[in-house]
Amino acid sequence: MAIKNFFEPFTALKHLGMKPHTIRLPYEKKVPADRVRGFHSNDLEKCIGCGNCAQICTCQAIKMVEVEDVPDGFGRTKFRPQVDYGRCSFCGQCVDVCPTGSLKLTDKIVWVTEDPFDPETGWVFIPDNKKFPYEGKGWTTSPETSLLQLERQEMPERDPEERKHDFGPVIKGFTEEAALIEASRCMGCAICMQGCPTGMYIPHYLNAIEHADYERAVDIFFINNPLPEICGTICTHRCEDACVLGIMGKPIQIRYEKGFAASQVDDYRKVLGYPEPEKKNKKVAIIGGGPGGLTAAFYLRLKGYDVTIFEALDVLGGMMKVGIPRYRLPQSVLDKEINHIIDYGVEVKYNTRVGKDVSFDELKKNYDAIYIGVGYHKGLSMGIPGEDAEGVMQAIYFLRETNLGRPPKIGKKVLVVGGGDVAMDATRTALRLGAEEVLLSYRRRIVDMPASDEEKHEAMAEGVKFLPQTLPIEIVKDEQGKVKAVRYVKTKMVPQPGGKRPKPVPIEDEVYEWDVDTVIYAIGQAPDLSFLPESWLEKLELDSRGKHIVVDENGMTSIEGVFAGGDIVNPRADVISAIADGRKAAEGIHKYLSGKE
Amino acid sequence: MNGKNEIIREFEYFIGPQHPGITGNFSIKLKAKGDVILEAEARPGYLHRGFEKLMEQRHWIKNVPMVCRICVPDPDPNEVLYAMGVEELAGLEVPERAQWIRVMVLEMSRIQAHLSYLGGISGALGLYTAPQWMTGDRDYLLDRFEELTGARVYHIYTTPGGVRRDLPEGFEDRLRETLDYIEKRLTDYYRLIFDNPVFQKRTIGVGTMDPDWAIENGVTGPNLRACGIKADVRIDDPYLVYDQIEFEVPTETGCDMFSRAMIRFQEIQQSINIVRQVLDRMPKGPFLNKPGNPLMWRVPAGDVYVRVESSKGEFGYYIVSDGGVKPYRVHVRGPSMTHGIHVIETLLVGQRVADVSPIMFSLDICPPDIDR
Amino acid sequence: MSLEKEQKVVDLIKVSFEDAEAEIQRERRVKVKVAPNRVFPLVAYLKGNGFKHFVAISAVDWIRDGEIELVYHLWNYDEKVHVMIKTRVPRDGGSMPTLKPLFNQAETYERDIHEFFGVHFEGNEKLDREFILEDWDGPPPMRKDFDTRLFSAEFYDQEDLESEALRLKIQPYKGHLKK
Amino acid sequence: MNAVGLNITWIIFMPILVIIIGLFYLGAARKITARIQNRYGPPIYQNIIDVIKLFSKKNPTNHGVMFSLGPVMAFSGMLISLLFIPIGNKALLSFNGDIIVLLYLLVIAPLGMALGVGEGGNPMGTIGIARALTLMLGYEVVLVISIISVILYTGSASFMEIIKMQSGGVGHWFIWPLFLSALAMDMALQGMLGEKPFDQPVAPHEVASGPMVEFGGKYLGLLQLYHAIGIVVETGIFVNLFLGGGTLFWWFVKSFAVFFVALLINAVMPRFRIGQAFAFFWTYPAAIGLIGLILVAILK
Amino acid sequence: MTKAKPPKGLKGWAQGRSLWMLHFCTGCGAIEMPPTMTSRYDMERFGITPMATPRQADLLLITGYLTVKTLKRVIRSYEQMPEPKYVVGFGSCTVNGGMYWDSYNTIKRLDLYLPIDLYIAGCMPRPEAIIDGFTELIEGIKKGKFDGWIRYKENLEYYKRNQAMVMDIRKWSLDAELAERIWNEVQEERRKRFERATVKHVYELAERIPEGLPK
Repeated sequence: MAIKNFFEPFTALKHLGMKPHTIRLPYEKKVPADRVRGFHSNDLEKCIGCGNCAQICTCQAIKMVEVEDVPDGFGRTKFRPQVDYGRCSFCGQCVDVCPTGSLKLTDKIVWVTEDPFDPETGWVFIPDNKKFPYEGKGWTTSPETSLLQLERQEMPERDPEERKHDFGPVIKGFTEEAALIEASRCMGCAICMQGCPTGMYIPHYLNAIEHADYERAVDIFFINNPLPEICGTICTHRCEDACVLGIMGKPIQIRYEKGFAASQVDDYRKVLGYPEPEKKNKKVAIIGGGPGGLTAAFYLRLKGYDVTIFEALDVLGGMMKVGIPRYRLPQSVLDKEINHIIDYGVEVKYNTRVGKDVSFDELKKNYDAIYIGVGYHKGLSMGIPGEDAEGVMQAIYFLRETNLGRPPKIGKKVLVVGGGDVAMDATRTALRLGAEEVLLSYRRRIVDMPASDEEKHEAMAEGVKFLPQTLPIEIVKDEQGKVKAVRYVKTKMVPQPGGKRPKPVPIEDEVYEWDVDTVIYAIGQAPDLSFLPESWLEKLELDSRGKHIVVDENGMTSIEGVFAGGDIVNPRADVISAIADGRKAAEGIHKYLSGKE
Repeated sequence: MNGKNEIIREFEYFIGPQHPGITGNFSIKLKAKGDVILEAEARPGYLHRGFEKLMEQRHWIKNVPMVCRICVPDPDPNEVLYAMGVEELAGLEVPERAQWIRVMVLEMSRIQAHLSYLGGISGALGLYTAPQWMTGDRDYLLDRFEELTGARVYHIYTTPGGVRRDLPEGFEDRLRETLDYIEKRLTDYYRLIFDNPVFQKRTIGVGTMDPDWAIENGVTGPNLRACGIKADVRIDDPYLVYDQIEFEVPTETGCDMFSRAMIRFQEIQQSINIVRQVLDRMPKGPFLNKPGNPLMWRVPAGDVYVRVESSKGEFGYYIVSDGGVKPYRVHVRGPSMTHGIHVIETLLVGQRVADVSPIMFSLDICPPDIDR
Repeated sequence: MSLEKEQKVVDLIKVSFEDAEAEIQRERRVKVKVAPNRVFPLVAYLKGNGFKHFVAISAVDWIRDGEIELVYHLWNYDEKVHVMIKTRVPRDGGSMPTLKPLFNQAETYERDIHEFFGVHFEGNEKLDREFILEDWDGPPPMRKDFDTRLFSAEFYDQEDLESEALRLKIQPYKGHLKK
Repeated sequence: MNAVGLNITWIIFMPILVIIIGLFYLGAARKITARIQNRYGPPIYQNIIDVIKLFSKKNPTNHGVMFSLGPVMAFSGMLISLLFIPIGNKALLSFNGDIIVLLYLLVIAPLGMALGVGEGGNPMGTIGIARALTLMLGYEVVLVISIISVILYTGSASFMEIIKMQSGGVGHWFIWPLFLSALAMDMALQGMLGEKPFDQPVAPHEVASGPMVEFGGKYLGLLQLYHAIGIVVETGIFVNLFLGGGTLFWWFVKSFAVFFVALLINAVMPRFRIGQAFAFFWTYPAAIGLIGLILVAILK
Repeated sequence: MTKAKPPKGLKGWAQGRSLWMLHFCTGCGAIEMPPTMTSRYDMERFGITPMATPRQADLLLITGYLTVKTLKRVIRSYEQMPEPKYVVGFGSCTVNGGMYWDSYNTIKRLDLYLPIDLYIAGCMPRPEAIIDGFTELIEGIKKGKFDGWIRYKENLEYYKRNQAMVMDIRKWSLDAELAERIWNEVQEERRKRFERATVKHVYELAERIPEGLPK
């Protein structure tokens, strides 16, 4: 404690002459940092109302409320988060789980009020762009920082070189571990349920799968889908398109999850344990044993109706059986699920074509209700010269014959025309039947193809040569009347006004030729309603293009007691829509028949 | 008169919770005779929110915004502890970069906590210039925190699996500037506080505790090091990447208030050095290894005790999981639980009334971590 | 990673306490399970063997087993080993001898556990004083059968948004058809 | 008539002037301390606002007659002392021995406080006033020693005479011949003003503003005024004894200079414990004062 | 009886420009008070100074959540403060429970127990927000806008009743008679509430199913 010590503190007095470092708020402003966490702002257009923010909030400050004037539709709801600043702790976790990145915390940090409970100026409000502007700095999310599980478990596939030679399944299926991890990615927002035509309880069964409770999962599947494993293999998975994780990352593979869970249960009937249906003494005829027909049969049977399926072929399953190649949908899966439905006491009349073996009038007379689920089994033709050549065939025919075990003869070089799923199936089936080179001609670009991306990729991987923006104009025959070559023109894409998709226009002077020996048409299918007598057909109301039957909300056509579903009703033309229609019609028939009593 | 104006008499009174000389919301019941304290009884509980209960009600990830509130002046050790415990239970790997960032955050937090501490103890002794300077300078560090984490005090930055955001652009340079500034100011602080004869007179030899007594009574952290015992969780039970960092653990032998303040002062310098090392050596790479879905993530059953060296002493979490989506039990062992109840009750006996508040500040008692 | 010193601690415990189940959890962490009446001698023994730092007592309510687990944490400054001594007492009327004669500050943790879990510690004089809670006449709040959300909703009229927010979006699935 | 009229005006306006200037002193003190602390601080007239506010407060708690009498006693004691201290070369009552009277009057104020605080019954207040009295015991000794040396040096116990003796410029101020006594008195002044390191009575961290703990509203306003006058009077003693008084302006400048020195020490020092403060007064300042006294006695 | 009114004019101006706040850190928001008070933001520019005792204070800051135990002291302190007096609520916790919405030991809505003049949003409010709040408060006081203490006096019974629901008001009220009466009145309701609130919770085996999904 020297005398020096006494004077040392006085060095502090030098600050008397210094400029203070005080920020003279509110006259001076202090600029908040870039990623400061202030009040919320939400881009209401971008927000899809999934409610992840409400679920993550540790303070329960966020509540989803219904809002007018926001876009509604596929993959979104009209609910928007409402934040209560009497709860919020500004942690920003809500931002980190926002799948769209629409929610952010702004750099506005000052809010003083006398009455926080006031509805106008209060602390409970729906954050939008107006109160705190969305633009500017703040706490935002990105795929790296998001708490969502954006990475998915890739479904293992067989090597393309190996798989293209046989009809064994392409996918290897999930291991249990991968399936559980994949299922655990679900945030439970239920947006996917909107995507599903039949409205399956997706978050619910994913949750059951995540707990490895497959029996409960199956229980949930059968609420509105009696063919879960088939769907779990070949569904067009609109749910995955709607999945919120798909916005920033990869969606959950809901389809395979379902397939996996269903495959873990061998005996559905035992697991489901549905009670024996009571006898109702009402008969329902179902024309066509496809997915729609089977679904309708299943739910009608559960309700106690006597159901008879009239199937033109000697197998059940419709397009699932004859349209989809076995490498995509194994026979064992089909057998398991169809047999399960038949087991409930559904009567099936094989090889019975309505209109030929039994007349429609007869059915109308003998049965209380009829469900038509005949599907699209008639292929369309292009109408170009040389179509009568040998070696030109319809993809529908080609696939059907292959699936029924009598594959038609094809040459070494095969041209498939079309860009849909059927075209993909045809190319890949042709590969498996021994074609050395398979070409695929499509008049638009590859991105415009209606086939699903994964089928396109798989086909490409297997060596199918894609020829986009080409249009066959003539099939050249050789002396024996066989296909020798196909002459085609290149097309160009002409943009269309009004946001319509661009139209392909042939470029007249670019005419070339491919040397092929087989041509398969896969440019579309049409219903074959020839089984209906003229008198009935007149009564049947069709839509403006004449392709689809119009049904009401119960699935009933304009003819009383006749219901319809599947491809002939809806334009989506996939299994899950058929199932949805079948389920709807079953409900409708039940309602119709109960009402008649 | 009923003896009211007698100067020497026994009386009981409360210091706190509403009293300027108390570190937070806390109170001590004193029984004094004249100016000498005969008996002290700490009364915590004014800040009890039932954290441990609340954490059992929330998912693993949802607890991240909660834990930092357990110790208000030095929140980051809580976040890191919770994350470390959960990671150990779940077997979650933390990316290298995240570990270095965590060290940086912890040390930045230590600097700011020590700055408030020095301000606090000087303020308790009436040297109001010191808190004004230090709290003001600490604010520059809080600005850096704001840039890094988005908030000034409750950073909510460390999350199981890493940290929530990477360093912003240009952050390292600005942090270096701030550190240089604080380092420069340390001389001023030393001259104002530690060279001050009155400060020395007030603190040297006051509030002493015996080293052996200190160990047996659960004194930890800087308070223990002020008794000449070189005990530091960063070295004894290394976590994160502290075993790769060179730093000294200062010790003092005075065992009194002065030593305790001095230790903190020296640790500020050490922490500045550590942060600089981190800035130099931090590897590039990912900063977050995402844990599972926040609503579904289940941590395998088990229990774990993790500890870090906070600015106040050893902070520990005992976390139990039963394999569910929520913790089964989290027990928070704050350093103030011992410092704030038992140690202060013992230290105060025989001291003057005037020294109550400085002793309390010198132990760096943080009431929220007693109450939880 | 060698676990020699941890093994030494395990051996040390095994020598004198045959009934104790000691295991190495990981580096620098040793777990011991003993009967409640053996805790005091074990802690005293360990204190004599360098475990000078009494870290804390944690309590865990294992409601399914009807027991409360008490975990005594000890730390050795020389060996740098942390020992967790676990013991279980019944939930109803559970009682433990106090550790105050060994470590003064154990008293604080015991008061804490007494208040929040309702475990009685024999010999702790300050047990009856109010510690953190004041005028609390409900059940010990950290026990698993005390529902803080219910308490908050009923006693402070606080709404629980969690269920409501989600009810708006998901129509609940009710194990349909099954009887 | 003229002189009487002037006196009456002086009696009315001087306390007001002193109060306002004292409040400005306090405001300036806050401002200066703030600058040392790296900030701007409140406006210089802040203390005037504070006093207005305190007097506009309603129904402050009352603990009894003595409680309300305490501040009044303190304030009036201080007010009366204004009669005896020359401000700007003008004192209302000037006679040989007025220094001694002033010293007694300065004691009244703390005693008045003590009575009021005793009624308040808050232990903090009791401790605070005990400290104040103890501290007073400390600095009064030094103060008295210094004043005795001045009286010894001049042979007069009247402020006006002492001021007169110092007239004639800076060189004639007693601070030069009586440097040691001035130094000792300045140290005592630090205690009288209640500036650190001698602000134990009101230490917020220890006794929660000590004697004032129970006073609020108008009582506190009165105490603020008492404090404001106190500063002027206490620095005034030093100005009159050692810095040669001066015209009204210069008198206040000098008095503020004395206050300023105290402020600077206040800004960089923590406070002593009360025992240490007491011991301090009875060692260094007392020793310096005594040496000064002895030197005066020898040299005279 | 004429209705009491907050002061205006010179009195109001002085009261606005010289706010002495009670030095009482009730919750975690208090950690942002030192920066606001000290050199970086310097609250003293507005004449706001911390005061050690409620007798001298005009302004009570509720810095965040209040546990029941603190609420008692806060009410006692508030009642000791001389009029006019103002209360500012800091952060989310004072409005609707904030982060501790499900805690058994914190009150959720402060305005049930004390009249709040102004709320500052944030968790916790940053110094910028606090200073903005204070400038707003000062302006309001100058205009005689805030009348919390008058509301408290006029609705004393309402406030006391609410207070009595969560705490024993007898020890912590200045008006002992009123407290005794109200305490006796609410006993029955309070007991019922408490019984409802402490119904034994059946602890499920493991809460594995996320909320919102069917169990």
